Amino acid sequence: MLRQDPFAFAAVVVLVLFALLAVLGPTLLGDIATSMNLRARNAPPFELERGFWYLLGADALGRPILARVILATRTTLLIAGAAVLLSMVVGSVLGLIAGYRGGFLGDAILRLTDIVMSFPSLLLALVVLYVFDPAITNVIIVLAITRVPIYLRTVRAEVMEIRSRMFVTSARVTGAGPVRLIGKHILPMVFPTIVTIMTLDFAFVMLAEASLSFLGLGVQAPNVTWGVMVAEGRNYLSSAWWLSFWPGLAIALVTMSLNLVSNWVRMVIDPVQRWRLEGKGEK
Amino acid sequence: MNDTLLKVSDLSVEFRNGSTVNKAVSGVSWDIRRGETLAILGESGSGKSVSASAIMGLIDSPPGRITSGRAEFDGMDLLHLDDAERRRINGPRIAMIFQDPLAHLNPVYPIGWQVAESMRLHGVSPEEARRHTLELLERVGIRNAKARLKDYPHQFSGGQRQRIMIAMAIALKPDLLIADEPTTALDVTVQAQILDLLTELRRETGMAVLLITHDLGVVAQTADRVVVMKDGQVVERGDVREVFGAPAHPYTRQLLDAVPGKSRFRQPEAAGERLLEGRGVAKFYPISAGWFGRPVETLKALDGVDFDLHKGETLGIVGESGSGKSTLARTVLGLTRPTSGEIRWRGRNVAQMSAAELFEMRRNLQVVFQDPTASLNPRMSVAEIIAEPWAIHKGFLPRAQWKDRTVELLENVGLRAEHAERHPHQFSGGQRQRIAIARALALQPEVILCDEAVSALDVSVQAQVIDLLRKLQTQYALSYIFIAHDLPLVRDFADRILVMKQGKVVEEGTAQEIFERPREPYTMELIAASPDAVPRSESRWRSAQ
Amino acid sequence: QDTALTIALPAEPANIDGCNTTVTGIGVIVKENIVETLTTISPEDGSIQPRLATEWEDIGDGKYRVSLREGVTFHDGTPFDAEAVAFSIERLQSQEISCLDRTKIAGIEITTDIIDEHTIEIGAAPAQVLMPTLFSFIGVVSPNTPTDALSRSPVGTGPFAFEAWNADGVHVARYDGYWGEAPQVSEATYVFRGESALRAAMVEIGEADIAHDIAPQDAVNPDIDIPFLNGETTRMRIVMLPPLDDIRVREALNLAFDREALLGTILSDRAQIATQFILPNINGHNPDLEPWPYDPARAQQLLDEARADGVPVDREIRLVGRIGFFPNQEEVLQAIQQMWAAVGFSVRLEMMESADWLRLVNRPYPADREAMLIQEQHDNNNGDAAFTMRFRYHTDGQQSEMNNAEVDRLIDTAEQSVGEERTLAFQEANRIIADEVIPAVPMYHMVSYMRVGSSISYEPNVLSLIQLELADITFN
Amino acid sequence: MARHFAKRALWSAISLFALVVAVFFMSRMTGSPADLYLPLDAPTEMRVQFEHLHGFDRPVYEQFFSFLGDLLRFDFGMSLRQGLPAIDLVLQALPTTLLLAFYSITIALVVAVVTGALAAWRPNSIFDRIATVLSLIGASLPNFWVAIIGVIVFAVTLRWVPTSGTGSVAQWVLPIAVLALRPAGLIVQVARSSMISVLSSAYVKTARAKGAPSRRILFVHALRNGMLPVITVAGDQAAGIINGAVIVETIFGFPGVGKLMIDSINYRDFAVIQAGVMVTAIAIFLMNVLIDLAYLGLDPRTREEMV
Ligand SMILES: Nc1ncnc2c1ncn2[C@@H]1O[C@H](COP(=O)(O)OP(=O)(O)OP(=O)(O)O)[C@@H](O)[C@H]1O
Ligand SMILES: Nc1ncnc2c1ncn2[C@@H]1O[C@H](COP(=O)(O)OP(=O)(O)OP(=O)(O)O)[C@@H](O)[C@H]1O
Ligand SMILES: [Mg+2]
Ligand SMILES: [Mg+2]
Repeated sequence: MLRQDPFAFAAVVVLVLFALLAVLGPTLLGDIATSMNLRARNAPPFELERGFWYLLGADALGRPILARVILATRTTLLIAGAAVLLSMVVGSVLGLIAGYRGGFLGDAILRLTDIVMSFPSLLLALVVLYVFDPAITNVIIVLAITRVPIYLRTVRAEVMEIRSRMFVTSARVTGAGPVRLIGKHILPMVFPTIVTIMTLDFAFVMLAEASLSFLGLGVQAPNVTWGVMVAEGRNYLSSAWWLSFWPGLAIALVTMSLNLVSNWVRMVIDPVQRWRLEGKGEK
Repeated sequence: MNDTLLKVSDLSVEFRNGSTVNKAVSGVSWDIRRGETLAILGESGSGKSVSASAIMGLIDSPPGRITSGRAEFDGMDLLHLDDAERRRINGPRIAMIFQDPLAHLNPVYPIGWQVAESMRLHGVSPEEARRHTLELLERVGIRNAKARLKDYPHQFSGGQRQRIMIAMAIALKPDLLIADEPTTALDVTVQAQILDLLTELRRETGMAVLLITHDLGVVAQTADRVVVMKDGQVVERGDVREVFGAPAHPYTRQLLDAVPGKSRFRQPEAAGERLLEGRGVAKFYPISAGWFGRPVETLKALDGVDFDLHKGETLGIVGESGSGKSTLARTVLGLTRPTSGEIRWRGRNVAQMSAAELFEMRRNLQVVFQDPTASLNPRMSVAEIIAEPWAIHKGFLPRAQWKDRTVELLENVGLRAEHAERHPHQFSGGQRQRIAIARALALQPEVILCDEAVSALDVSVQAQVIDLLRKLQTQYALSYIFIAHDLPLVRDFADRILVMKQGKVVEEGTAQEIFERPREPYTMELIAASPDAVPRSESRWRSAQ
Repeated sequence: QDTALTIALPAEPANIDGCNTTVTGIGVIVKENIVETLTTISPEDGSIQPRLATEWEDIGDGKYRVSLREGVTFHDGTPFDAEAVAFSIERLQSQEISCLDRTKIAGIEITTDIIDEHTIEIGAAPAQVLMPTLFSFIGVVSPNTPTDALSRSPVGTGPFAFEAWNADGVHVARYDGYWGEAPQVSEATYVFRGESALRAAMVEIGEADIAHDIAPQDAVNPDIDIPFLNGETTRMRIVMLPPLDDIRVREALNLAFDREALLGTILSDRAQIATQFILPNINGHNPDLEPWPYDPARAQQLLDEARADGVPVDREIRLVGRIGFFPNQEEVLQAIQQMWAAVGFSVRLEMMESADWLRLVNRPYPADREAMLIQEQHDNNNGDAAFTMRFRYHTDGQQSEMNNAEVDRLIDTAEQSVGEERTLAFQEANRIIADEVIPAVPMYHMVSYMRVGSSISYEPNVLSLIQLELADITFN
Repeated sequence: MARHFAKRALWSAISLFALVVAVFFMSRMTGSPADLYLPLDAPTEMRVQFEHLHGFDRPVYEQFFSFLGDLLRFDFGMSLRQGLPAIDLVLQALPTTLLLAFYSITIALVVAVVTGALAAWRPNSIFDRIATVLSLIGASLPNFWVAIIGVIVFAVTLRWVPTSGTGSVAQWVLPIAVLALRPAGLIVQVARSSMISVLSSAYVKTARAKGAPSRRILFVHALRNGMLPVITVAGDQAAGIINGAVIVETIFGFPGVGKLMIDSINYRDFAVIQAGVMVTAIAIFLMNVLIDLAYLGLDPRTREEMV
């Protein structure tokens, strides 16, 4: 079925490629990505005389961007993936509870998100920075906390609507407990929205992480992420666009691939939509 | 023939589902003349709704595909219209009443708006549309129509929704009205009212009606000609009286034989253990004036209902649409809390049960809801849907047997093993209802609550299902609460009957008492309004030929 | 001719009070434009010039008799006199508001004695050798200025009067009653834009006339982008704990750092390699000190020697940078980190938020502070080394890592002397620090760029980062 | 319904209080303002005097109670940095921010919902693919990038709009466009996803049977049913702008709350942080009430829950 959607197929290929880079990249690269060469400072892309690694140009310290993008893959995907998953799980669970149970607990949860939504994230980051040691896990936690409300609120809203549908009632009458009602009947209906938000949040989290790095909370040199690379390129936007362009492109590519794959998955798991993928092959 | 309004020839529709192709309609031809009523009778799942959808241009394509045929209407081929032409036809020239009224009404718009829209779309002014909407709703028998214009679909009973759909369809006085089971959800008095209305419109405007139904009584009383379908094909056609009088095809004969209302009354045996009882059950809905207004009025959906259900008996509940039958069912199931009164299961008040007791009750009290489409999870396959009760009540049936048992249940309700892997949206209305029945049977409960459980089935399948229910009843001493408006059916199947009107029980008795010696005028009215499956030329609903 | 200017600054100041004139963002707007000081420091040689004070005389006992300029009025019409000076000095020292200029006279109590309308005696306890320099920190504001709050609408005697401060920025207009020569600029608007590239663009397309402090990579047009030594010096302070307590290791750090390599690449080629923490125009700067040569081989050798002696040179050393000192800062640090790695140091770079960083640099130091390098930046634009030396190098200096009796003695002596003696003592202290103690890795005297629109001319100088006199601007 | 909102208000008051308490104590965990506020070379005595002047030398709980006391009079104290009443500073900056949020979210909503709905009409069509790619790019571009490139292209090269500033309408164009981009990208996807399911509902068929034109089916019949997640996401994005359009505010010189808050947090200007959080929280709470009202307006079935 995957091959019937060339876009989704391409997206999977891209994701697999990035996954491979994340696993193998840092070992394969050695110090290519970290050794500077001030003579190649801001070297433009597509000039091959400096060698293959300089294909995408060099950064302000003359380090090859291609190598750095590869080097950054692992940390980037690790942080963004963990933060997105964490916020999704926490947000969805709380949203399910708030939407399904309603009542006092639901209200309490909802107001808690109001608090999180209005709490300045910079302040949160600083508190973490002061109270704990800077560690990647802290970055993930800060990022996750700030993203929880979006999942929570969407999930809650959808659950409230789905909860009142007849087939849920019908399962309830058969004796289904909350776990089954949620897991079998409600979650699958909310899932598409969650996935859509997740894939979109991926990009956001990657960029937000950069601002924490600048506070001293995130990754520190020589370790690097795409977000940090984009942010470092900021000062050179008018003179050397490629510094932030390539890592930005990587972020966009991953986001887009995730989204295409998730669109595809959503169609596959939705029996009403599945034909869209099936019909194609025969034409 | 000059007065042929629509001529369908060699229509074939198929659905693709992965690698399998499902021929829903194959090579069907018929025609309908101006002003006449053509009935399409047929087995549930025989392609009646699909052929109607094809004419309306509503087949989702893909997965559906019209593989052959023409539908000539006014010199046009309805199967090959462009969007603009289609819009000019749909609504003012050909209108449709859908089979499943809840799903087909938009949940977020007030019903008044939805009815008016069908006029506004075709150039009627807002005030005119508003005025006419009110008139239409009154005409289809929505009580207190003016106040309810701003209500939403979920606030209406099944029959009321059906009537709203009808109001919407006849708003523009179309040349052809395609009515897909228009009266299935209606009680006989309202059914009579609706049929009167359609007749009247037909006289006024010369509207032709394509009536898709399995209610032989309705066909007998209203149709001029009839087309009988089975397995996607037309098996018989002709004048109603001829077909009903001398059916040629075995299927038609089978249908006519299966017409209920002819068997002997059931004689209630000595009352067994009392399983369920209701005492003074009442449910009031506030009708508020606006978002912030105080409730101005209360709608008494149930108003002090008492009932008992004993082991092994069938309690029939009849009554006009909106009389509170479904509300009573929901209350019994513990889905809505009664405003006052109580429901007891084996002497325990349902409202005060512990979770474990409730779970035990639910194991033994299953339900088939009125609205089959909505009650099936669209993402689950039929196999999953039917197996769900076993997954919930672990230990009832070992997993290894699920598959066989599912197939068995499907066959019991007249479906086939291959249907297990399909999803609800791939079925006809009647088929979905049977899936719901199969699910209710899965646990072999003590009580099954059937809210119009067989109303969407053709009489032969209906008879098959009823037979099954009866068999189970004798085997396991099952009890049923059987909500229906099809009086002959209730007459055949119920031991005792409650007659409801406006939230109150107006009469109660054994089937025989109710049907042979009705005391209340309302009951008499109901019985009288029930159409007879023998076509008579003097039927007030038939068009004057 | 339209002689209104728009000046784009990097950040909006919190206030523009006349007692905060030494603060970067505020001084640029206020100092000598709106509020004038008693004396000013010449950007060329650091000498003290008269401004509102015309003459001053040391009358002993820490007191100076100061003659004030006559015929001067404040923008609100109040005449400028000894009262006003006394008022301003009192307000500067008030406990009710935190005047930042007071840090320049910290630990000193200043008293005033009005002699007549245009003569005042100003005393300091303890007595100050650099009294005329201190006068340059005293901005004189109208006696109508509130004494319990910092002002956002300063009233002074300068050539420009404050007009308004709103969402568009700060507006000033030429003051017709100014005592001196009327400037060419008729009015000026200060706007605040955080993005260097955007400030530069504003001048390019004529939305602004001066873009202050733009990053080297945005300074692409030599005709309008003018580099200037901005008075800031940057270095890395060494916390002298093992292994950095070994002088060979500190030497190695200095030798392994190729200072030339960063010039003209990451940093402007106009930046100067620093030998000490003060600029050459400051009294006490030692011109004989040589920059560290780049000699990685020697560095390696020193390290090996130290290692052989059991110094834990392979221990990881933190290099702590504070966010936001200068453009491209993190790149500079990364580059240096790499150079050190090349000779065998293991240095971990950490960029810190200000408050976090401050915990490491100010006494009392945290007990668990380990050996580390702390990047610092310092500007002494007050003409004399005194504003640097005790604080950083004396045993009881608040940010000192040193404990050297000779340096302590030299600083004590210098602070009490004048003239050549003072200069020599400071110079000698700086020599010892640079050659014998090596408490730091000196880096650069920094350069800023100012983009000046082609319709005007302005020559930026060492003070331009904190003081930009509109009166110096002329039209082409 | 009225009771619902009364309850809601009570809850909000409680959480507002919790928020204020959290902010009070948490902000004080991030170091002393004295270090940041005073110049680097400020001597110890000056620090001590500074802390005394502003009461930071008192025990934290004491500070807290006097803060609470003042709060009852809606007095947040004076800004350390600017010497003005904190609340005034915040209220001064608020309109700019609210306007930015309102315009950008409104524009994003309109553009994105239309695009998302059209994309859902024929999933995987060319239009859908293009819309998807563009919206994802929009959602993954960092604000500063768009802002600076926007200035370079539209202000410097094309000279269509001024680079920055708040005076004229033209000056609002770029900031609003930049702020709208990410929400728009997100909403396109969310709208598309929810519209795809809605469009296969039975009532969409009814509309077709009535002869409703595609446009009407899409935007009248289906859209309202698909708006629930859209509104939630839009609300989240609006909240994001209300308490942190820092980058846009800084780059374009818009003196809004985001910039004020960042400066205040960087300088540990507690009074302003406190006032800012309170005011933005109230704005966000009110917005959430609006969102709930929108749910009610959009889906009548949710109304029952609230009565
Ligand atoms: N949620 C609700 N809000 C307001 N009124 C309601 C609600 N649900 C049901 N009603 C009203 O209660 C009455 C009884 O409805 P109910 O569904 O029980 O009728 P019914 O007897 O099952 O009719 P039918 O045969 O048409 O299904 C109707 O008038 C209906 O409009
Ligand atoms: N989307 C679909 N995909 C696959 N099969 C379908 C789909 N829709 C309908 N069918 C099949 O087409 C056949 C005809 O369905 P149709 O709805 O026309 O039946 P019907 O005659 O109206 O029956 P009923 O009286 O039960 O409503 C059925 O066998 C059904 O399973
Ligand atoms: Mg059908
Ligand atoms: Mg009902």
